Parts: sequence; structure tokens; C-alpha cells
Amino acid sequence: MAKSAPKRINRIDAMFERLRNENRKAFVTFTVASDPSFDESLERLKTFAASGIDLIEIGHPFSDPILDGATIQKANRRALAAGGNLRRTLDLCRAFRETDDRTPLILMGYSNPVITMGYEGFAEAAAEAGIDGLIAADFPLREADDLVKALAKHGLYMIPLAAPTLEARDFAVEKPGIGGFLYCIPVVGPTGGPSASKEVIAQAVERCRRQSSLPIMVGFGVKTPELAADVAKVADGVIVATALIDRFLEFKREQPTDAVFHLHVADTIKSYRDAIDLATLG
Amino acid sequence: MAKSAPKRINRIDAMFERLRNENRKAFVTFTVASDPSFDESLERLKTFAASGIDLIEIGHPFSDPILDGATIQKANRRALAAGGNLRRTLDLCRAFRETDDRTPLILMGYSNPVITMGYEGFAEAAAEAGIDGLIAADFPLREADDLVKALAKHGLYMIPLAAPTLEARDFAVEKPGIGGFLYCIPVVGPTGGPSASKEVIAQAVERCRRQSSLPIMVGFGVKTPELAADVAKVADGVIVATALIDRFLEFKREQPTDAVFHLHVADTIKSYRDAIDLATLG
Amino acid sequence: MARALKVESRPGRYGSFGGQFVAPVLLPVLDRLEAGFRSAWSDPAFHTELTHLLNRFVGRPTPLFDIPAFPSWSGGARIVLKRDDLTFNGGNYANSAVGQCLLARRMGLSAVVTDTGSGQNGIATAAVAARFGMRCTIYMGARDAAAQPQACKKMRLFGAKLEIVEDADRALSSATSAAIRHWMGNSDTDAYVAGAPIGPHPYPEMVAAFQQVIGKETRLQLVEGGVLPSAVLSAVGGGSSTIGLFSSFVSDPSIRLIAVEAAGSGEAGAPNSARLSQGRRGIFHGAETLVLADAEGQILAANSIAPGLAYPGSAPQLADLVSRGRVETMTATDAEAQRAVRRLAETEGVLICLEAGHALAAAEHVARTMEPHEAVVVMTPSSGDKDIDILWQDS
Amino acid sequence: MARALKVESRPGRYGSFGGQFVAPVLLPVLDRLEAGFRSAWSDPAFHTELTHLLNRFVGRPTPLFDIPAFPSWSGGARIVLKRDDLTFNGGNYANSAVGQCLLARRMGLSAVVTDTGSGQNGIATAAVAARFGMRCTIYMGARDAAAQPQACKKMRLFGAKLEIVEDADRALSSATSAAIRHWMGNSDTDAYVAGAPIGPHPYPEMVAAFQQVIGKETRLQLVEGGVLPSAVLSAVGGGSSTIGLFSSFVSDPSIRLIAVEAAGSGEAGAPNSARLSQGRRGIFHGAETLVLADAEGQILAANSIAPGLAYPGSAPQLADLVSRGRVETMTATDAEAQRAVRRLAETEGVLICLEAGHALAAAEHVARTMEPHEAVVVMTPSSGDKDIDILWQDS
Ligand SMILES: Cc1ncc(COP(=O)(O)O)c(C=O)c1O
Ligand SMILES: Cc1ncc(COP(=O)(O)O)c(C=O)c1O
Repeated sequence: MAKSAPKRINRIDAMFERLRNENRKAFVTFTVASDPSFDESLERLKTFAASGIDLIEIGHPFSDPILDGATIQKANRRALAAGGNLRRTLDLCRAFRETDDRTPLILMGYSNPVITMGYEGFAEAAAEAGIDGLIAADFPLREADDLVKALAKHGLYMIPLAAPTLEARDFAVEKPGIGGFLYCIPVVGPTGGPSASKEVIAQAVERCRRQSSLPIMVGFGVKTPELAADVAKVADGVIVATALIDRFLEFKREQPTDAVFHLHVADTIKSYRDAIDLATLG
Repeated sequence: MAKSAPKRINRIDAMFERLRNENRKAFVTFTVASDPSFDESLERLKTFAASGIDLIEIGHPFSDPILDGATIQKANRRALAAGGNLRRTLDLCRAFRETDDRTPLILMGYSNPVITMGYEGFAEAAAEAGIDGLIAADFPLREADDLVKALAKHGLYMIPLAAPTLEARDFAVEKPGIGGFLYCIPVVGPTGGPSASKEVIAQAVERCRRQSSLPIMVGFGVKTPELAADVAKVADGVIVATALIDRFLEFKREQPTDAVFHLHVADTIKSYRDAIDLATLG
Repeated sequence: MARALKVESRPGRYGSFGGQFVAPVLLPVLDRLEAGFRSAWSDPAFHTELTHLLNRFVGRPTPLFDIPAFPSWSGGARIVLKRDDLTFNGGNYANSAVGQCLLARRMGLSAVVTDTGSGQNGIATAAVAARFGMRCTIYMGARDAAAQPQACKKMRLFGAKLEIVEDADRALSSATSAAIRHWMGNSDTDAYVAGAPIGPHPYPEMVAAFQQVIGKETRLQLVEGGVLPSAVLSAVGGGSSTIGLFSSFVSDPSIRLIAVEAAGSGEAGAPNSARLSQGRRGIFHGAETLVLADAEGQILAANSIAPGLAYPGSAPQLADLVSRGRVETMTATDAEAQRAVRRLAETEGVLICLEAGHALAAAEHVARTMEPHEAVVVMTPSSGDKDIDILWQDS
Repeated sequence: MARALKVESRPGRYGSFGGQFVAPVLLPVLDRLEAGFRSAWSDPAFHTELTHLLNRFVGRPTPLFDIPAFPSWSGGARIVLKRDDLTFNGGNYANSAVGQCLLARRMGLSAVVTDTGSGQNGIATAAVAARFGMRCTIYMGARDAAAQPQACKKMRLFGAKLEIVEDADRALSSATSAAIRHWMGNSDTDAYVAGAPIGPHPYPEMVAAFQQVIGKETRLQLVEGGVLPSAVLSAVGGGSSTIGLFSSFVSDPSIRLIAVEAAGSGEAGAPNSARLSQGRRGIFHGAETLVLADAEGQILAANSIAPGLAYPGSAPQLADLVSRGRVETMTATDAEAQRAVRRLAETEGVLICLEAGHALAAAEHVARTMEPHEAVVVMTPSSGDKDIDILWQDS
């Protein structure tokens, strides 16, 4: 197994640099590691990268995904049943890095597995596995001093989350180890909830821009290529999670062959990709 | 319907006078009026008198025969279902008197129907129906001044109940309207309960004799001709209720013709009668 | 002080009501009990122990509670609840069970026997007997037992011997009959524990004495709050909470005392439980009192959605107080009681029993006609938990 | 005074435990809540109203109770029960539900949301919300709801909207998750009511503050009786009654504080609920604390015959007090707890819940080693009525 040497430039920064040059916006999705199995998860990561995803958020499975909606709760349960956990998620990223050293990988999930591994041990292992950043569902910056220090030491970013009601001190913090992009959540509520209107999204992005110099990506509630396109017009990237997971599950129900399934996945990704590119390149 | 004229001498006193002359003891039973129907009740009274019963206690049906055992509770319920009540019980006695003016009839039961009729009204109607006395299950002498006065006025007796634990003031009361005999209950407990030994019965009778000059009859728990005979040796009479009711119910279950049933009843009564006479005349 | 409610014409009588209409064999037992009670009641040590138990075992005093959001009108007197549902095992039966068991122990008896319908009196008696290390036998009709499996288990957990009665109506009346018969056969060791101030003397006086704590507490709590009530209402079942509450107000003629009876469906001729207002003078369960009976003196089945009110007899003190005009009567129907209980739950977060719902429904009518500075007290003898299935029917 | 148990290293921390490990969107909500709580807690009018409600609505103070016949030995310290089972709706949840709803109303919120497992927290919250005329949404797992039909009806009678959660384990954990998500989406109108001093700051501090009334009452009642206890024991579920009771004794080093945890079957390796004595440091339900988790940080299912103790997290204050050695831990098995509850019922006529049975079983061991003039306090947070089917199985 080839080990990727630590990078000087974080892949997330590199990605935004490249996209800026191409005048394009980032398209991001989320998948839970080991849902439904380690091998299929790995295949999906490759399909994502191959069909136009710029950055992948990888959920590390947790027993109590309390802040998520039903879709992602169930994905967590399938992944746990397949033997998934934080350590296996790192294995997955390491395996992905054997063929892809460019697509940024961001770990996303709950804090207990992270604190259990220890902040320093976690940061070191994550960097070694080729991970570029961390989104912690239940780990606000005001609690994260020690974790952020460990991340900084190993060249990883903690990605700040910004909600409309959040005060600047809780997301616009400049500190080594905090960066990558600002994850802008335009609606209050769990994952898989209702969509915000494009006006509301634009306002939320506008507010983020006033407070932070980081690139802004918008997630939560983006459910169609059309909305993704609208989001891309105002933000630097768009994140689609629940809508894609639900869509892929639907495909699966028809019991396609692996090849057919991955074609479907690629097509779906591309429909979003094209909508985004059309709206922003045009 | 022929009305019996009020008697000068109470039939109970007359009975004991006669029995004393014959050197015999009284044999008494109990039946609930209208159990299982008015007509059959009347037939039974006649069969009783014809086969050796000296005195009949007639239960007037009550909805809540709280002091009785299961056998007599059920008899009350059958009687109520057949339309029985205090007024119908008086009708029954009146009908019996058309053919028998000698056998003393004693009403037995609970006080509520009596107070509802009114003491004076009740005493007048009872006397008119040919009744000679009253045993009230829940009407101790200490509560009965008004009732006893009314009974006295119409030539009826309230029969005092005596239990081993009872103080003399509660049964050995001399007053017009109290008399007939002393009902000696040798065991404490509801009807249909366990039998007392003949020694215990003898002691109870002995105690009653010391306190009262009335004839002594023993009831509660006499269940066999043998025990009846033993009782008759020490008392002036013996009362058998539950045992006979149970026995008659058993006959009934074999669905005999009326004639066969009444033969059975007569035979059973006679077996007690003979045992008593044999023990006391011998 | 036990005699607050006694206007005796002769011993054991309240006016012309009361007495000892029992099998004569019980007379010496009742005489001993009366002597035992008089001796205990005049013994300060007995009161000290009783009070200690009421506080540290039963969980008294129980609170008074305001329900400002309940009335459907504005203005009118405020309504105050006396919450005896907040005692151990949830109800006022405990008051007299403690008193009677304490007395039985003092008289050298080693066991108690009682009857129970809903299980409340049985649970209270079983708990107290356990505490005193006394044997406890409880009779319960088979039909009632089948309807209240939890209550049965609870009595057994307290170590009581539960006897299921298959006789007759398989309900309270056969249980009472069985318990009395057990007592008749075992009166040298067993005390009969009465759940209500009914039955032969001295039971009415004794149970009333042990329940007086309700009225005393209420009066004290009201006086501390600077009010005396204009009316005091209680729904009448056996009458234990009614007598207990009224006892401290009966000698104050400016305070209306209102006994609320169950009108059942309220339809003319349908069975109800209104024996104080519509009953006849009769002799029932050991006393001369007002009863539901037909013209022949047969006892009528009482009916109410509130099982605790469906009793055809009445406490002789209450019969007397009603006859003398000191206690008024009102009725409430099944539907009115249910509505009152539901509205109280929704507006105040308090779930009272359907029995108390009758008093609350009546209290609303009474309070409406009064001034805002006035107060009306409503007795809540036990919690509505037992009535949840009646009150909320999933469609 | 809310700070009795706080040894803060930084805001919202108890030693190294506590914090606010939540979705960032909740931070402003928590900040507002903290400010609202501080303002209310320093306002005498708030305390006056709170005390009035605790007395006249919840039914406080609850009694202390001696159980002289319970111990299986003679000599040793006496055991005293603090009987919070004698509040309205039977339990100590009411203390903090009243406080939190009062606070929510003061902060201008119009609704409350909470989760419930056994139904106790839901019933308490629904009752208080009804009293305050606030909308109330309660999430309950479908499995729990099926097991507790009476509790469901009771919440609905109090006008609460009961949402049955079919997700995941269909039990408390999915209910909590659903309630938190409801709150995240409605935090401008709805307050989340916590049943225990767990979750992100300021919940632990706030719930502890509202539960302190238990400890204050107990201390006062003991002092009135001329004793100070040698040990105070409480079984730990969410920790609300434990913190509430310990709060008044924590600064008195001569008094042993013992948190009793459920050992489940007691077999080595079998699931239990002993996270204070055997758990790992972790982040769970919004706080850094001691949790039952595997080596990968996955939360383990807790197990106990007492549903209220089977929680894999712990109150951060307790985690700190245990880490600092101020609070000792003991465990009791399912069988030991059952035996203690049964024996108490038989010998004293008091039916406590299986949760409290754990503390009682431990207390017997502790009291046995002490002198007769000493006293040991055992918390009884709710009645054993809910456990009757476990405790008495008809054969
Ligand atoms: C755990 C989790 N939930 C949700 C989302 C996105 O929200 P939604 O699924 O509503 O689009 C993400 C995306 O990053 C995620 O990581
Ligand atoms: C109502 C009643 N029960 C019982 C008895 C007699 O008792 P036992 O049936 O136990 O012989 C009688 C006899 O007079 C009676 O009238």
C-alpha cells in the first residue's frame, strides 16, 4: 500500500485555486463510509470523482447520529452493520488515495469517535490517510481549541459551519487549523429537511462573505439540479447529500448489476454537474 | 281466600306446649320464599309440614343477603328472579294457612324490606297472613324497640338470637313481643359454615338456659341427622337449613318429576325426624 | 373532637340515622371496638403516633391548589382543590387505614380484613398492615379483580392475602359480604377495616374521626392564606372524604356544604347514585340511613361512570346532615363530570378522578354565582390515573 | 446558589467535563437560554413563583420516611427515604419541568418540546405546559409508546401533541434525536425541556438548580429531626434526582455521597449501566462526560431491569464529582434491586421503583457497617407502580 507523503498545500485550497482559474464552482457530495459495504463505498468514491464531484465528504459511522434526518441515520446504521467505524473510514480514504491524490476528502461526523482516538492521534492518522479536513456535526469552534491545534499541526482544516442565526464569533474565527471553506447552512434544522428559497440562500451567502474571507459552500436542503445551479451562482460550491443518497437507494431497489448502478450514479452526478456548470460558466 | 282470624295463643307457644306433652323435640327447617317459584315454594311448605317439620322459617328474599353463606345467597337470588319479595312472602304464608293453621311460620330475613313497609304496617300484615314470629338477621334487640312494640300489638314474637360471645343483655330480654324461643347459634360465622361439636353445642345451650326461660332451639351448622339427634338431646329443637337446601338442589339436578322430587324431600326430612325422635323418645 | 359531626339522639345515632343493624354475634365485637376507639382517641400517645404516620408514611399534609384557568367564565369565586390524590398510593383511604390498623394493634389484634372494589381501599390497608407487620386478608370480587390486575399485584406485593370472590355480582358487594363473614368467624384476631364512614356504630364515627385530618388541614391552609371558603364541595361515594372535609366547617353556618351525587346518564328513570337527594330511609350495611331501594325495600344497583360513587347506601352522618338541611345536595351527570376532568387536565395539567370531576362540575355552577373575593373548595380524593381509559379513547 | 455543584475550569464546564457539543446552529439558542436562566435565577419574583408552584402544584415538600423493619440485620445506621414519589404525577421530573417551563414563558417562548422514554418526563412536561397554556410537543419512541399506553393517553389528556417516532431503536434515543431536531427547526418559539442535568451547557446547571429543592428539603427535614446523615445514596439514571439530592451535602466532606449504578445481570461482560465507575471519557448528547462506549467510540446500549437507569451517558457534574473522588460509586444488580423493592413492600408497605431499589440495596450494605445513631438517606424518585408487572409475575 503506497503511503501518500504529507502535502505542503492542502488539497482543498488547491481545488479552489484550480476552480477559480477555470471559473467554475465546486460540486460536493456526502456519503457514509461502508454504506452499504467497504468495497462498494470505495467504488462510489471513485465514481463520484470520475463523474464530476470536486470534493467528497465522508461520513464516519456513529451509533447515535442525533442531529441527522432519517436518510442519513439509516445510512449510518447500514455502515455500522457492515463493520464501519472511524478507523475503517480512514482505511477507506487511504485506499481511495491509492488511485486519486487530487480530490479533497473531508471527514464528517460526530465527535465521540474522534475524542476516543485522541485529538493528536486522530489528526496524525487522518493526515496519513490522505484526509484534508474535518466537519464535526457536534463540535463547535468554541469547544475545539485542542482539536484545531492538532489538526493544524498535521496540515488539516476544521471546516467552520455557519448558520443564519449564528454570531460571527462562532464561525468567522481565524486561526491555524481552521479553514478550507465556510460551510453555509441556509436553513435551521436537521439534514434532509426542507429547502430554502434561492433568495434566502443568497442572503445567507452574502452574510458569510461579509464575515469571512474563506470560500463559501452551501449545504442542507439542496435537492434538485435546478436549486444546485441557483446556489452555484452565488456561492463557491454546492453540497448535495440527502437527495443523492435517497436517489441511489431508489436505484438499488431495482436490483441493478453493479455496472448499471454505477452508470446511474454517474449520470445523476453529471445532471447536477451540468446544471451547475451551465449556470455558472454560461 | 279465607282469612285466618287472629289467634289468642301464638302458634309457637302452642307447638312447644304440644311437643312437651308428647316429650318430643322440635324439628325446624328454612326455605326462601319463591325459591325457585311461588307455587313450588307453597308445595314445599306443605311437604315439610306433612313429613315431620314442626315449624318453618320462611326467608323473605333480599337483594343483599350479606350475612349468609353461598347456598342461601343463591337461594335469595333465585327467589328474587322469580318475583319474590316481602309482600309475596306474606302471600305465600297466607296461601299456606288455607290448608294448615297449626304449623308455626316464622319470617326470617333482613331488615330493609321490613323498615320500608313500616313496623306497624308490617306487623299487621304479617299477623293477618298467619305469621307467628320474626327472626331478623341484622336487627339486634338493642335496635328493635319500635319493631318489638308493633309485633307485640299484633301477637307476634321477635325471636332472640343468642351466640356464645353475646352478653345476656343482648338476647335475654323480657318484654312483650320478644319470645317464642331462643335461637341458639353455637358457632360464630355465616350460615353454611362449619359444624360445632356436640360438646360445644351442649355448653351453648346450657348457657342459654341459665339466662333465659324460653325454649332453646339450635341452628347454624347442623348438617347430618346424627348431629341433629345429638342437638335434640340437649335443646328443645333443632334447625337445619343449608344442608337441606343443598340436598334438595342436588335432587333437582337429576331433573325428577315433581312427584318424585317431593318424595325425596319428604324422605330426607323424615330421616332427620326419625333420628331426632329416636334419640329423644328412646 | 371525634364528635364534631355527632348529634346523638341515642348512642351510635346521628339524629335518627346510624345504629348497629348487624348479626347479633357482632355486637360484642363492636362494643369492644367502641371501647378501644374511645380509649385510644383520648390517649395523647395514640395521636402522636397517628400524626407521625400521617406525615411520614401517608405523606400529609396534602396541598391546596388553585385552578385559575379552569373556569369557563370570568369573575365568580375562585375554585381551590384539596389534593388528597398526593398521598402514598394516591388517595385518602390511607388516612383511615392507618388509624384503624393502629387501633387494631393497640387492641391486641394481629390481623386485619377488608374488602375492596377498585383496589384503592385494599392497597391502602395492605400497605399499612405491611408497615405494622399485621396479617392482612382482602376480599375482592372476581370481576373487579379482572379489571384491576395491577391493584391485585400491588396488594400481593405488600404481602396481603387476596381472596377473589366468585359469588353473586363478583364485585364489591360480594367482597363486602365475604369480608364481613370472614370477620364474623375471626373477630378474636382480626379487625375489619372500613373504607368509609358507613356500617354499624362505631365505624361511622371512627372513620370520620380518622378522616377529619382532611378538613383540619384545609381550614388551616385556607386561614393561612387569609380566606374562609363560601362553599365546600365533595362528591359522595362511601363518604369518607366528604365527611373528612366537611367536619371542620360544619359548625360554621355561613359556609355552604354541598354533597355532590352522581346522576349517571341523567336520563329520567335511568339508574343513578343519588341516594341522599332521592333515596329512601332504609337499613343497609349495618346502619339506618338513606339508600337507593325500590318500594319493596330491595336495594337498587347504583350507577355512575365513577365507580367510587356507585354505592347504594350512605354514611349515616351525611344522611342526618342532609335531613337537617345543613348539607345541600347537587348532582352531576357522567358527561358533566367527564367534561370537567378533561378541561381541568387541559387547562391546569391536573388529572383528577371522575369522582372528583362530579364535585368540580358542580363547583363551577356554584362559584359562578359568587363574588371574585370568595373561594370554593373542591375535594379531590384520588388521582385520575385509574380513569385514563375512560377519559381518552383512541379511535 | 445554582453554582453549588460547579467547579468551573471555563464557562459551562465542571472540571474537565461539560461544554456545548452541539450543532453550531444551537449555540445562539443556548446562549439566549443561559442569559435567560441567569436573569431569572437572580430575580426574587421568579423564585417566589417557582416556590409557589412547587408547593401548590407539584405538591412539595415531599416527606422523609423511616423504614425500621426493612433492614435484614439489627444495629447499623437507620435508613431514611426521601419520597419524591409523592409529588403530582408521581416523580421528581416535575421539579425541573416547572422550572424550565416557567423560564421559557419568562423568555417569551410559547411552546415546549421534549422527549420521553417511560413517559414520566413527558407527563410532567405536558402537565406543566397545560398549566401555563403553552403548546407542548412530546416525542416518544414507538416501542416505548406501545409499552406505556396509559402514559400516552395521559399526555394527550394534558393537551400535548404526542409524536410517535418510528426511527432507529424506536425508543428514547430516537425520541431524543427527534426532539432535538424539532427544536433546531423551531428554536424561536419552542424551548427544549431537559429531563435530566445532561446535554450542553446550560442544561446541566439549570436542571440541577431546579432539582436542588430535593436536597434543601432533605437537609432541612433532617436537621429538624436533629440528624445529619453519614451517607446519601441515589441511583443514577439521567442524574436529576441524584444531583438534586447531593447538592445540599456536597460541601460537607464528612457526608459520603454514593451514586449507585445498575450492574444489570451482574455477569462479567454482560451489558450494564455503570458508566461512572466503568465508562470512558467521551462526547455524548452535547457534553463531554463519562459514557458507555466501545474502543472505537461507538455508544453501547445500557442495560438494567430499571429502565430509568439504562442510559449510556452521564451528567457532567457527576462525572466531575466522581473523578475528583467526592462522589463514590457502588453498583447493584437487577436481582439485588428487585429483592430490596420486594422486601420494602412487605416490611414497610412502601412500593418504590426499581431504580430506587438499586440505591436501597446499596444502602443496606453501607448502613450495616455504621453505628445505630447514624442515618443514611436513600432517594426514591418515583413510585413502583410502573414496575408492578416486573415485580409480581402471576405464575
Ligand atoms: C451529516 C450530513 N448531513 C447532511 C448534509 C447535507 O444536508 P442535506 O442532506 O439536507 O442536503 C451533509 C452534508 O455535508 C452531511 O455531511
Ligand atoms: C338465613 C338463614 N341462614 C342460616 C340458617 C341456619 O344455619 P345453617 O344453614 O348453617 O344450618 C338459617 C336458619 O334459620 C337461616 O334462616
